[in-house]
Amino acid sequence: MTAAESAAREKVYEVDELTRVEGEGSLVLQVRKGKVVEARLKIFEAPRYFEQLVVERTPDEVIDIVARICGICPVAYQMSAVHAFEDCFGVKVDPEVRALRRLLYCGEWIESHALHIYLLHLPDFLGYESAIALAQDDRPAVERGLRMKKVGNEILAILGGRPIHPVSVRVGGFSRAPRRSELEPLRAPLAQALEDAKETVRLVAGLAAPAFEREPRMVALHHPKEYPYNHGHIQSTDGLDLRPSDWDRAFREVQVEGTMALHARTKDGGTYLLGPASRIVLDAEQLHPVAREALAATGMVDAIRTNIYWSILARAVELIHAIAEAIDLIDSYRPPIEARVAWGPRPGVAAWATEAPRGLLFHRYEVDERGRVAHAQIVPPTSQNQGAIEDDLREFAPSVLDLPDDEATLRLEQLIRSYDPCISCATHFLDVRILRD
Amino acid sequence: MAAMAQKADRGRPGEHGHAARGGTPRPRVGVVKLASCDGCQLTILDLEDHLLELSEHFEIVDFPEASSARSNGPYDVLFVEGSVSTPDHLRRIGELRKQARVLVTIGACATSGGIQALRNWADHDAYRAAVYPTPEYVESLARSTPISEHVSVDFELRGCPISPEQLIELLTALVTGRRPQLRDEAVCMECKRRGIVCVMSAQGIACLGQVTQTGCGAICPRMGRGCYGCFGPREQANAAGLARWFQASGERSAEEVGQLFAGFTAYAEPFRSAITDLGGTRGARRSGGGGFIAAGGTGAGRASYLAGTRRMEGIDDDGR
Amino acid sequence: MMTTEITRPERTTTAGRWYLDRAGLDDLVAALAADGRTVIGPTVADGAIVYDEIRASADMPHGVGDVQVAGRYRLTKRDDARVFGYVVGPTSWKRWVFPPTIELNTGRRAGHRVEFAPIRPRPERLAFIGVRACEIAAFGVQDRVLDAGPFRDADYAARRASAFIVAVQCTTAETTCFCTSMGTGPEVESGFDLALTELDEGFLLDVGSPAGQQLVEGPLAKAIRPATPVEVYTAAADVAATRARIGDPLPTAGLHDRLLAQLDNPRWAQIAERCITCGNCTLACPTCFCTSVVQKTDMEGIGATNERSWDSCFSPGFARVAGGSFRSRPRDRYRQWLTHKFGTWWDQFGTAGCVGCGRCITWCPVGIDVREELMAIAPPIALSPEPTRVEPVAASFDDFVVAQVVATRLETADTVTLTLSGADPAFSKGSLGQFAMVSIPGFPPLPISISRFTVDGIELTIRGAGPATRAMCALKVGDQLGLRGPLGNNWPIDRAVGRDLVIVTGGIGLAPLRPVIHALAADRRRFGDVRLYYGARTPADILYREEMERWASRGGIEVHLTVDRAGPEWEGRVGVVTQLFDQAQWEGANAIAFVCGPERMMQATANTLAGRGVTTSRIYVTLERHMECGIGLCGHCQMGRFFVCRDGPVFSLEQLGDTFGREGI
Amino acid sequence: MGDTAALVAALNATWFGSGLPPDAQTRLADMGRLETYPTGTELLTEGEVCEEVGVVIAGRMALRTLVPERGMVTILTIEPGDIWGWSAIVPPYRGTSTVVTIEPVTSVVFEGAALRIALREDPHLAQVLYPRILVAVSRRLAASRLQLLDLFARDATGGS
Repeated sequence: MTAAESAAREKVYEVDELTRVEGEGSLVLQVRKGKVVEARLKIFEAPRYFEQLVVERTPDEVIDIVARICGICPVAYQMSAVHAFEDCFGVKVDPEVRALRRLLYCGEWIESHALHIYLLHLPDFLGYESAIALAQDDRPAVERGLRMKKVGNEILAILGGRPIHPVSVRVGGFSRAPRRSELEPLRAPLAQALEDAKETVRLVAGLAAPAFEREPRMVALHHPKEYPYNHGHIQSTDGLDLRPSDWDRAFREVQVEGTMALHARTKDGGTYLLGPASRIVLDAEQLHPVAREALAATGMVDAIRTNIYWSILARAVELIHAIAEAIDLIDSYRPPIEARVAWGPRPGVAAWATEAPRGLLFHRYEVDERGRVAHAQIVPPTSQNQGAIEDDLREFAPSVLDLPDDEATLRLEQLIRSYDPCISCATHFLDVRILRD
Repeated sequence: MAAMAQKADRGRPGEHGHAARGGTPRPRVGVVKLASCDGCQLTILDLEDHLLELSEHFEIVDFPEASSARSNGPYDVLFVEGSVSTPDHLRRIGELRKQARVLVTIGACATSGGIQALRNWADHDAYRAAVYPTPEYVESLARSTPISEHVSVDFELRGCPISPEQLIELLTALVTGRRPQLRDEAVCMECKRRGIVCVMSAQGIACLGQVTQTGCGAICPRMGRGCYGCFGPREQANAAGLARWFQASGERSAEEVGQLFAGFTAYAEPFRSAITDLGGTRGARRSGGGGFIAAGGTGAGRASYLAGTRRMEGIDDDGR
Repeated sequence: MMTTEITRPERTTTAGRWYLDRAGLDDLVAALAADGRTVIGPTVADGAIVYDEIRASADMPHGVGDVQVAGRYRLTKRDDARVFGYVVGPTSWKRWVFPPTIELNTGRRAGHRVEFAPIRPRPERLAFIGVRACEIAAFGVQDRVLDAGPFRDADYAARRASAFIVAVQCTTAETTCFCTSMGTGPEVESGFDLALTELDEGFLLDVGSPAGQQLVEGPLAKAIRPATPVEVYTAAADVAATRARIGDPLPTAGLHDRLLAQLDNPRWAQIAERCITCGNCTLACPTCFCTSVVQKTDMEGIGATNERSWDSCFSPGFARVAGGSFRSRPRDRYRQWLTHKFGTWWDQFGTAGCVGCGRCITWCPVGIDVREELMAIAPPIALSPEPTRVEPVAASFDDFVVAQVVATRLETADTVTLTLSGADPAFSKGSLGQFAMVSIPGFPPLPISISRFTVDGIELTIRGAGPATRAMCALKVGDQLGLRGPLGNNWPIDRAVGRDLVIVTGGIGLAPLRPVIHALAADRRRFGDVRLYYGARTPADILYREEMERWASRGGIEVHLTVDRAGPEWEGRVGVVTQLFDQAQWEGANAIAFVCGPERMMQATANTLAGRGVTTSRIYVTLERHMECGIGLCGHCQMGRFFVCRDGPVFSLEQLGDTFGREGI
Repeated sequence: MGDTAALVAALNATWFGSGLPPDAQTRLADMGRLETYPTGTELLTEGEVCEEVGVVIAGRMALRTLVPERGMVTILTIEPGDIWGWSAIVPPYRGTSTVVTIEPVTSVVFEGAALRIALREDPHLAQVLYPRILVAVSRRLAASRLQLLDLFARDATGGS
């Protein structure tokens, strides 16, 4: 097919069921005369009404329930919720509890990033249908990924009872804090994981990524003293600076015209990018020295800023960070005097944003005088990124129009996977109308 | 591991001389989801130490979360995650059943309807309207239901999420062709074996361990809190007896006791009846519903005896 | 007929008795560790005292106590530094001698061949510190089950043989304890290497085995000194007090037969409504031994490991066979457990399966108390809700026998106790609460309560309020009078077995209850808490003052006194008798009450008791009516459907219904 | 003013104070103080102005009255949980008997005037407190009636 022919024709690229993403979604790209007229990432995850399910529940029940929005990043949901409530109720937790929460988040980042890099994303770059297929040819690489994922899961299991939907996060702290001796067995595998993560950075830095440049507005938490998990201010590459409870001063959810989809936009209607690449760009100074060094060695900071395909590298650098910080946290860990401080509910608005592996996750609850939720709003990173994804698709698509359909579709899918979209998270953006010419 | 890695002939069962599998192709395995959080299928990927070994025993033909390779059956073993929650699910589950020789439901959503089944006590339209600005676009059924309400199920793995140990046991049993050994007993048994001090007797924390099926490793009591029943009711669970005790001993109101059962396996009997007997779910009442939709019913079949008639009791504890 | 009498083994400790101060506990732990043993002892974890590995006395609970009732356990802070100031917690030593899960063997298929390899137990050398009497008894029970032949559990035997046992005498008890009933405690008498009794600052140390003796002569020699007689006495007294505190909450006489005769009792179904069949009781029990084997196979399906874990007869799957479970209903499973523990265990192993540690009561999440269930299903004695009537011996109107005054005692200014002998031998068979018709010729015969039964006679306590009673009070040693009786029914003291008893009385009303108190004191441990509330008009009117002090100091009876009026010199309580207990702490749910006094006082008492949860079927009063014949023939004492003399004088309020306290009946 | 928490705890240990709504407890605790009196302290004299009302926490006290020709007579002893000095909130605010400690006594003590004002101005406090005061007083009354009957004076039972 020549360029002229393809330009003349109208073409619809469809990926019925996106694979190696979490949840169910599809992609429709409509091209007319070489121009993309429609780019839409569609979600057909069944609605589960989480914002309603938490109504009338107590804060601790809410923490258990919202974890179920996503099996890959339940901790992120628990963290945004617990900080929202604690902020609203004026609860001050023990510093060791704060450290333990960072360690818990490290576990989730390690697990999620290792999963995404090795099991979901790397096969794209290397031309395999799955990590299992990849393992036939490069078993050590897949085993490396699994090793890191396992240590992330082990951190979660020790702190929270199990890796998926851990049970110990409570308003005021934890239902139980581990003894020092319980964290000991993590040291050796974490040391190994640190080496594995460095190797991962070397591996992914050497991959070939499609040439694609765009400079989206990037948004992430920023904290002067630490790489952001639970604290810091919401900042952006264009100068935003907000408390994590004030997300809705700068952003809002909008209904995409002609559809049911709720996307997040800045108040001026712009799209923005969340996630590892944004964090690396905004928070590079706060990376763990080991991670900073590894990043510098690649010399690819700019590539991360401008080419979303390099989010895999950003993720790998964060993997080093999370592992290195986990080691430090374990070294300096002392069990809190009180695993959970006593608290009482206050009516008001409980809002907070934390950094899920995929980016900023915002929760907002209206709490009544009995401490029960009256209204809830949950804005997951994927629904915030969706605008940026579609922008990217529109811009990137012309470059693949000359490729055979299979390959073109693969490139588009790979682009979507670069965002690590978590579709089951996206509980309330939903597009059921399929526009076809 | 190294020895296994040599097995390049992926279509073959290997040379272990296992009579049952000798000469036959690897079983074709599918993993699909309906309404769920993906956590149970993630548990398969979390079998880090066994994942590659597994792929030698099974041919994974459908696992969208992990592989771009697609098939639409047939399956020797099909793992289904999630509850039946949309008209499309209704259609798909029937087709999937036809394609599957052995159908295994994994997790609380698939085995009991999941947390989203709390809407079964509520007014579905009110729920839809509360979350979505233009609810008429949203295709969802009034009730979220377990797979077994629609098609026959060969095995079920409980839990929110499922236990990796039980998953391995099931897979191993499928490989060997024996019956999986999954205990049907109270979480308490696991607590006691592990030497965990009972949080209910020693701290007065409400715990559903006694009526909940084991398998999780008693993680909640181990973590200093009460079991919230995510593995669902065990055989002959005396939920009514426990509910009476909670009310009599703990000075908890019927409503609060109902909330204890209104969790991730709320729609599984006898938890379902316990919740209904104790007045339905709080959230449902707040949203203007409060009725309970009779089994098999649509919106029209909703029993009205609770709807709007029950005022919320003024309970003011909940520092928990 | 199965006997459930438990004979206590002879005390084997003959070696010297030593004193170890509290700091010496570290020497003990160190000595055991130096002997290559892992030391297991009590330690605080997750809101309870559990048994776990300890490295020093600092790991043990200092100044920690516990409170246990059915379904509830809480730690408390003691106001001393005792290390063993609590009773048994959730862990039992079974965890170490019969672990929750062990691997039994492995099997493997290799081509057409199969091979098996047993996993031989190589138990580490253990030392247990803080083993209570009931727990030593539990070892004994498990020994009979697992290590007494004809087949033995080698793993258990090896672990059991390797353990060094440091026992502790109980100097405290909780409401859930009933070792006294099961004959297993609280005294540790054998089956240990060393035994400690905790004193204020240290321990009395007894040696129970050559291994213990070695420790005492070797590494512990410097940490100990011979115990002083005061220490030995105090230790014994503290343990005796523990026994008194526990009482005898579960009368076991004939329990085996009584229980097995009740397989169809409707109560089983009632329990099943409350019982969650969670199995906590069986796994908390130190003697339950049921297990199941699960085979773990590798993914190839050719290698397998057999793993044995604790199981429970409460889990439906435990009794499953092809075609279903043969104990399919929860009630079947509860019955299985209870009848095994207290019934068929005797037939199989010659002992009860229960040692009275109370764990199944405390750790039942819904607070089911086996003692209560056993009492309901297989009540200890054929109880009639009404007092039993004793056939009067001297039955006719005028059949007086002559008795002689052998002693007199002035109780108060107007009250005298006469000791009589030579009376009809029938009197020695009399029963608590009965009365006699007493006659001095010239005066009308009067009914007088018997205030004591002596070897060959009785005592009567009489207040000189009228001519006849004044004449009786004036009798001297050697004088004679006529007696007819004993008459009437008795206080239903058998109903009070295993219960708390509340005695409320005023004025001379104490006299008919005095024999009850004597009987209680003589067999004190068969009863729960016994409280006597007594009101008198003035301090000078208090009866049996010296005796009362003895009841309080040695009889294990709480005595509370009050008077209606007093001068400033009286420092005791002033007020009516009900005020003594209308703010007391005790619960009436398990109590039975005997009340005697003026009818208005009994009414007020009954109201207050009812307010504390003592139901009318458990409140007994003794009524006063004019009596002449004492045998129901003269009609004077008729009250509603009763003759007080013949059907009473003791009645439950339930029996009396609304006739009690009603004017004009 | 004493330590509120200690006072709440002390009140909670009595039937009179336990189970009161927390705000009422706090209110009371704010007004009260914890006092300890040695044996023999006369807290209130019959016929004189009664300025304080208290709840006994530990120890016992005697209520005495002067009877011509018989001297001081103890008519009642009161114990932990009992209240004393309730005349301080009932006109004419004069003691109906003399209150003397017969053991070392710990008591929560309120200024009668302050309590009166609080009960007048805080209907919520009054609503929860008056029933308890009424119970205390009616118990006292019921007991006094029984005492008045002098039941044992004519009681000549040797039993039946």
